[in-house]
Amino acid sequence: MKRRQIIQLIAAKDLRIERHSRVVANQILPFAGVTMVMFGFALDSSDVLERVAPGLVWLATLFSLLVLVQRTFAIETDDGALDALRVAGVDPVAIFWGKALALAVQLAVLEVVLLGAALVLYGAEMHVGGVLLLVTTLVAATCGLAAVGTLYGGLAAGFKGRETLLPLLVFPVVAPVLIGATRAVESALGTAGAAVSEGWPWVGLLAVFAVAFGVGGSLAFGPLVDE
Amino acid sequence: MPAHGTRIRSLALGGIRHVFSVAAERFGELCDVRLLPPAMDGNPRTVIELDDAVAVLGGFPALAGATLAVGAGEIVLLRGPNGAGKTSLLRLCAGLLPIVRGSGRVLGFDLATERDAIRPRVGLLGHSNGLYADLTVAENVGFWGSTVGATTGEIRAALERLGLAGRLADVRVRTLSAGQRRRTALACVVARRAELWLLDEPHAGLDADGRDELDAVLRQAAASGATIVVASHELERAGSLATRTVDVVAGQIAEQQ
Amino acid sequence: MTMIDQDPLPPRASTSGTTATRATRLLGLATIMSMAWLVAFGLGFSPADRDQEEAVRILYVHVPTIWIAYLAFVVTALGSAIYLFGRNHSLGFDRLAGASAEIGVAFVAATLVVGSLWGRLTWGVFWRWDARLTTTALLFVSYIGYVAVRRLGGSHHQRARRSAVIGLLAVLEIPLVHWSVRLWRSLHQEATVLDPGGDIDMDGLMLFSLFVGVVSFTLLYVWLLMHRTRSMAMEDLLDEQGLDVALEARRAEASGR
Amino acid sequence: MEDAGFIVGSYVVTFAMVALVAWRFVRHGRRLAKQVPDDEKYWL
Repeated sequence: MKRRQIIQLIAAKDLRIERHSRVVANQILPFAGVTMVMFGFALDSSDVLERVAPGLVWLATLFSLLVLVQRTFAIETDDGALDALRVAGVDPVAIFWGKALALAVQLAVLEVVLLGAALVLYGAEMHVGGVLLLVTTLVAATCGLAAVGTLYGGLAAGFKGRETLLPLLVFPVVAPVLIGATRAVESALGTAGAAVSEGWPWVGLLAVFAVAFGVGGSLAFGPLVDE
Repeated sequence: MPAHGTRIRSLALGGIRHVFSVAAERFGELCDVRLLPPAMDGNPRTVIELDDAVAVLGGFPALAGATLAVGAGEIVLLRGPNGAGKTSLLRLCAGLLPIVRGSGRVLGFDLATERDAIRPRVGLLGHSNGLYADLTVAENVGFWGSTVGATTGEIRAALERLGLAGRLADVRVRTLSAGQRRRTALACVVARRAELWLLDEPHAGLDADGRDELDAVLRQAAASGATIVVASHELERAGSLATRTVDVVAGQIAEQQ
Repeated sequence: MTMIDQDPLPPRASTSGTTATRATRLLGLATIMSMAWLVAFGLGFSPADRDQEEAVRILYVHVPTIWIAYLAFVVTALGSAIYLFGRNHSLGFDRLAGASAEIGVAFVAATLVVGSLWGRLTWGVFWRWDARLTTTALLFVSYIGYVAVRRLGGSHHQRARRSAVIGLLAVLEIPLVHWSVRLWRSLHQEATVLDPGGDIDMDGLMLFSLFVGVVSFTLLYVWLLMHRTRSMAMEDLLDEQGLDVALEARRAEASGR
Repeated sequence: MEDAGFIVGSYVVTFAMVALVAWRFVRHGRRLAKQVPDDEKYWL
């Protein structure tokens, strides 16, 4: 079986499980939405909210990323499927990319919902010039977050303390994405007079981050998951 | 849920298919049609060879020097109390548990260095079945079969072999009984064309005819060249199935009959 | 039945009750002497700086701490790489990486505290979103994560492999974090008059004090590393011996039946 | 010279950390060394 086929197989399996169980749609998306509302309570003044809307979108994304990653590995460890995948000698790089792909798809949906919520709740405006920058930022950030989430999720998957270990490991690593994505989206939305052209260096950073942790993830996932 | 009318039709279809599959199975046995891949070039070589193997589980020597040899086509029963090391022995042979001292070869591959080569050829059915609760039986078996590129025909054959081709095929694993899950996990092993079956308490949770059916499948798999190692408590039931019985005590192999 | 009465481990003398040797005692002495010099010069003999007057004295301690923190993490990364990609996967390098990381975490903590004290004097504020300071803070959290991962259990080689991967990933993260924070801070163009680090032009006695500081802390680092790696070697040994004792006990249990 | 408090404070903080880490390592080493026979200590 070529690696590409196994990657598609595993990604399709994850997405089909989501279609059957609807956990992301019924639990994680509402959680992300309510987080945005809670941010609204905390910051209460509307012009502050409008100014920090991009930052809040990506903060809510990071919190949801943790819950998503725990879910995507819970389905594997509930009945020892990850163990079984390793027993079956399925290539760990394919497992990494398969799960990262499925995670990226779910994360992308989540980000679009959060962005919509920000436009509605926080009164942030979209203007046409920034759309291309916005889309590339979303894609680059999603790839980076999916790679890091799958990698550290795999490490914490087999161990008791994983609920507390995952945030500790993931947050310092995704700091550049939080900074980069927020600044890029600020430029895209033109918040506080940021010009669209200022956003592109940040997209460069996000792209380098995604490539670095994509490669790093492929190499590191096997040893991390192995018994 | 499909409308009421279609349910009756799918049940009928399932029934007919079941009759055909039973007939196919009888016919298969008559002219010895191999439903499983032919064993590796047929010579009775040893599939498992352990020499004083030690394996550690979190600092505790689950295996404290096990020596064992299993030939192709054999059905070996591992007998022993809980915690004697039966499960660790199976996980060691499956290439999951690293060997700490001593040496061993499974399917001709060295346990210390070539663990990865062993894994695709082994079907380990441990306490957990390795299934996805939210997927249906057919989807689970299909997924595991596709990891080795099995055709839909092979996957359907695996389902039929375990009596899962009928109504059960489209049921979520979450709603299955323990016995049905066990049969689904076995179907996944068949779909993955595994040559060495390492089964940990496969009879647990099955009712009487469920066990007979399982024994039939195991005997047929062994006849088709698979080597089976069963760890079990039920002495009388599994005894009749196994070609050889091995006692595991405190992480070591005691006497063998 | 003689197995049970005999003491499982032959009683061998353990005369030297410490990880110290003549070498470490000499090194320790040298460290203490050079530290005394550092304090004498840092607080006493060296002149005040033109711009920040007395505050420069903090740097004689602060800069060496930063230097050791980053040196420790480089050693951790090197140890991890050598363990992972080395031929014989020797656990010695894994222990070196672990010991160095533990030392590094302690020094980064000191760096952050002393850095904020120094910031209070020179910038008038305890914390500044400065690229170097922020990167150091994130590094602190990453290596606390690394140390937490080391305690996850499993066999020594599993621990070593897992920690090595996390150690190397943490290094991969440093440039990314530093680049993103610097790019971010460049948006707010307030001039950074004084960077915490040797960017200030020092000469004569001040430079000498700084040099004594770096030397003494490097000696200290090596001293700490030697002691810690020896303790960790003994920890693994006791795990291993625990294994022998347990092995003996299991074998006794088996033969005793 | 209210800076003196900060300056001396920095030295105290740093050397306190150094002393704490050094003492913990040596004490831990001493406790382990009692249980390990001499011929297994690679540094002797």
